[in-house]
Amino acid sequence: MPTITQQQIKEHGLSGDEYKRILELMGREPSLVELGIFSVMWSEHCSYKSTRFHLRRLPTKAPWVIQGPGENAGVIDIGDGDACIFKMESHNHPSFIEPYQGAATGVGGIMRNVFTMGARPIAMMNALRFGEPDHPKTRHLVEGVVRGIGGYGNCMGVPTVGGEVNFHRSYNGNILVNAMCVGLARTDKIFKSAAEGAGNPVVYIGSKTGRDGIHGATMASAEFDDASEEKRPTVQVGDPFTEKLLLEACLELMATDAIIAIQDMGAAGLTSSSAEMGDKGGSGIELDLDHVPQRETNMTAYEMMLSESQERMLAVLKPGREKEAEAIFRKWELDFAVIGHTTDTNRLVVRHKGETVADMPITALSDAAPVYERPYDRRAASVGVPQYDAKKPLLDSLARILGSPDMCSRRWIWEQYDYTVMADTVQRPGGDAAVVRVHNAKKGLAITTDVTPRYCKADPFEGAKQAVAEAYRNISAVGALPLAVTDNLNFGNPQKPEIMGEIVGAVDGIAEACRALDFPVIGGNCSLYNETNGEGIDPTPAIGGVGLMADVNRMATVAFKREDDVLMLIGDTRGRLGQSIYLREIEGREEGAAPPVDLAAEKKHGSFVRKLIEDGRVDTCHDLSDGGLLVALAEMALAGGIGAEAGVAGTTVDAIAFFFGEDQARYVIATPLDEANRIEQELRDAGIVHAIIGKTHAAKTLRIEGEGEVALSELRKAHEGWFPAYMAVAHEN
Amino acid sequence: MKSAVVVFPASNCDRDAAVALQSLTGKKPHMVWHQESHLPEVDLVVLPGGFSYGDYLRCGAMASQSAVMRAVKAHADKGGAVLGICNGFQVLTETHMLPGALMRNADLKFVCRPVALEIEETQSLFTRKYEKGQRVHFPVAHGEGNYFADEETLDRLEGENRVVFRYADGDNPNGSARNIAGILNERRNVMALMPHPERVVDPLLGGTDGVGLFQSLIETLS
Amino acid sequence: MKARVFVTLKNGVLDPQGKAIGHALNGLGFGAVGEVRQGKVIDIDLAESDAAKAKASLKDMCEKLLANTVIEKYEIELKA
Amino acid sequence: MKARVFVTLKNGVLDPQGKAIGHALNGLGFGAVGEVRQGKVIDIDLAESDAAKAKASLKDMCEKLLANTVIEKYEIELKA
Ligand SMILES: Nc1ncnc2c1ncn2[C@@H]1O[C@H](COP(=O)(O)OP(=O)(O)O)[C@@H](O)[C@H]1O
Ligand SMILES: [Mg+2]
Repeated sequence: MPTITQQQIKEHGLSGDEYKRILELMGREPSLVELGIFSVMWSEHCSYKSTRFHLRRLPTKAPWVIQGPGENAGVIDIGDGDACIFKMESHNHPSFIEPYQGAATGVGGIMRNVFTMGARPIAMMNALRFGEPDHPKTRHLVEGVVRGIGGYGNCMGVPTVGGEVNFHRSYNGNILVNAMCVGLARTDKIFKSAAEGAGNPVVYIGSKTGRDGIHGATMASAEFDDASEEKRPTVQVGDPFTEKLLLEACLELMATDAIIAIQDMGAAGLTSSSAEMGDKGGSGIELDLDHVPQRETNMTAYEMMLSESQERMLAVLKPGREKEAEAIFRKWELDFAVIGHTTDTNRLVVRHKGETVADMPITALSDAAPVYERPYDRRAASVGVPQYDAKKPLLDSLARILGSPDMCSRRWIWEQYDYTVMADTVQRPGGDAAVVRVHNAKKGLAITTDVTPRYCKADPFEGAKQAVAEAYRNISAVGALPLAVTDNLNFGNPQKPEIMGEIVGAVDGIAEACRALDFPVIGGNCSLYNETNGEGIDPTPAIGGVGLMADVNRMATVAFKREDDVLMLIGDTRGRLGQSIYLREIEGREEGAAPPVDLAAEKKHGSFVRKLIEDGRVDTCHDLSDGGLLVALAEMALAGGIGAEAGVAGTTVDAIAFFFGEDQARYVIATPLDEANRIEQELRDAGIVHAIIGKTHAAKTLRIEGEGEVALSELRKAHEGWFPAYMAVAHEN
Repeated sequence: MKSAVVVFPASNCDRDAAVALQSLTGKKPHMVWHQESHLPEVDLVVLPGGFSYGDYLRCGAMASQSAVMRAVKAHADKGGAVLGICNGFQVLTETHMLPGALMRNADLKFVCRPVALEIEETQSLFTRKYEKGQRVHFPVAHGEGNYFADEETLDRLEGENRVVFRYADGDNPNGSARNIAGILNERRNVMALMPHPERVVDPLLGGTDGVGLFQSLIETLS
Repeated sequence: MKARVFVTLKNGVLDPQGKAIGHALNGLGFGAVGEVRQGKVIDIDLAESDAAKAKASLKDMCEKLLANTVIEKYEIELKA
Repeated sequence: MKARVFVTLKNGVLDPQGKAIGHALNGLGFGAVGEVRQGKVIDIDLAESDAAKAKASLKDMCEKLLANTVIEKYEIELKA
């Protein structure tokens, strides 16, 4: 038996205490294979050891929630026997190392999470964060990530319908690539991962196993390739063609009743899928690695258990159904092998070449995995009202903001994604939320991803509330009822109390907002240690939200539709410029208090607007977020090709603050005059602060009282110009 | 009109094509797996869009070798109608049922957006419901739609009025020679185009400009 | 036997990828770079020891699948 | 001077294209075909007559642009 050295323990990312705990649980020294299994199962990624304690505070229940966190993806009931299954996940580190493959495999991974539960994926979203545009790596990363997302999603034939992108120096050394997948299933046909019962066959399906993604450090012994002496790369390459076949084959198998449990092989592949299925089913699992389909020769047990080769699934079948399942996978020309069976021992037993290479209690990998209540320090939130030059010409600033990296059109990105395949995309990228119709039905799903990291940096609690509120608003603004969220918590090193404080603050903020808005969390993902040279990223708790639209024929979009529509601003405008886009882009500072979020107002205003759209009274609506009112008006004008005029409507707020402040819980709607009059009365009755601020007009200009006007063509040039011009410059890889 | 949609491994617009055909003809098309060597009795065979074989090696190359393509060829040889959309166009050029080739887009990027097209030729079973010179908008969604053929072939296509769809001036999304978006074979019963008519048959999804193509087929083949 | 097949575009066929690479190289300061053309190289393990037979079979593969002879030409190289 | 650069996937890196081509060739009846790997070949016209300098410059191009050295390796061949 090998003796485990201090060096090996360290290379496996285990602390001294953790190793002691392993010795206790095992009652002996682990083998190298067992050590590897512990190392991946107890990693932050698989065990959530730093966040699990806090995540318990998130609200996860509602009458429409069928499955909350804990399975491969969350499930909600959307009526008529239909279920919506969705999840968001990060692929940050791999995308920094190799942007194309990192992003592509991120998309593939999240799709498997969704279709392993029986859903056909119907829409993809992505939330991206890159370093500052001038950083030498940024272009290459943007180019590769976008191409990778498109390369995988387009081939799968699933529309990529939206997302968000920010550039900020805090991501120079750690970009964020968060991908979200939304799928549809029938409520009585949802597949889970609990491998209940003993003596059932465990089958391996999909691609062959290679030495992909096995962490370099732990592989020092076998790492060199004899022929070239080159170090084996640990990057995984995606194969969307195989994934498409895997999707169709799995759905075909799922139409039978042969499956007891099924789970995709994601991080820590064979190890985590088998351990989790056994754990959830309260059974044991015995694997014989000799039967694992292998792409390379002489693979060790260690390599096979830790490989992260893509496009693979593990399933437990009802006994006797193997032939039937095999026929399906052969038809789709995929590998299929019975590689083990379930037992009643509650142990994970792994055999290879006639030897038992691992034999461990499954609970040691799940329940007994460490949970840390790490010390945290919630530093004081940034406060204050920032100074600014009140004389700067408003419309010049608008053009500059519309042409800035964070605010310009993302067309360069979304045109590389097939957003119309599946013929159900009723609201395309460019609006507040994307809307995809439920196939063969009248209803649709509204989808958005949101977070404003600069608010979260200034105040993790309010910032996280804001992320949830903005997702709620984006869904309401198209006319859908927000139903549930998935989160993706991207942070720095949790072993630093101030970072842990950001995490705790953000979790509390999400919890409070989701509770107040009836918007439960049904899934999520944590990506910690996003740090380079001791510099962490800005806290980035991305929120992916999904809502239900009863009738996609009654949907609002941001585009102005008619001349002489009245512009109504709903919500209170104080002109808060703290942490605003205006302050950063025009004054060059990120300071002051992040805008506070009044959740009661969010709910009230959102419900009001939604009702107007549902009743078919309003078809033009935009929520206000980054850049405030004037940016929203410009986006509405550009989207519709119709101009408008507006003023401060008798308020005492200074024009710059009025037009660029980022107060929350606000929407702009545009309707013909008589409807506007009725709506105004209803707003008054409901006690909702509002103002008529102007109207759309015949000229193709945006005119602001006392500031003059600017041609839409000029704004469009600024808005559409930045991305293509930026990406046109030659860059190194 | 009876129709069939061929399904290759990783076709992904097969459902979209079937939905459009069913909604316009009232009949469910047959879905034919690429390993079939016989086609059902149909008037129209559609080769749908997608990424057959992942677009690996060359788009459409591996699909062109499938058993079903021999049957499709036989169907066309008997005068049966064949419509190729996007990947279907690539398969048809790889099978040499249509001339030329579809290369990487000139700017090397996948492009998804609505494009303006001009109907060049209405003397065909695919376009008789349109007017000559009519402008329509269909979405494109492809990485390799850059139509290439040698000058002689291009001249011949034009001379024989076999260029059916052209990208409107200034709206060529991929660098195609002479703005060609869709062409006919010599016998005029096989037509393919890169843009997606089946994605514009529902006003909710960005227009109904594609209806004319299916109506033309229905009128001629029923 | 191992074989290497080169599939490259025929002269006169435009090569957007090659052009883009040339452009990017110039942009990165490689001023001496003139025309660039990109093609494919396909390495094949072949269970065939007779060189003539291997070559014939590879030629057949090229004609049937590996090259699109409308736009591409191919070369075959046998190794060890 | 003309140069030819080969860019191929490192050993052990999954090659979905090669895999699919191999599979297709088997399907077409080429039973002797074993593993297939696909790579790129890039032909470059270079206004440089000194072989050593050309080689150094090409190496630089590979590192900076032509190869993705995380997953690919390259070889440089100088011609005439
Ligand atoms: N990475 C991306 N991929 C696709 N679409 C994107 C991406 N980033 C932004 N978009 C789209 O651009 C539009 C504007 O995004 P954003 O300003 O973040 O919207 P909002 O402020 O309403 O949340 C949205 O429709 C969004 O879906
Ligand atoms: Mg919005």
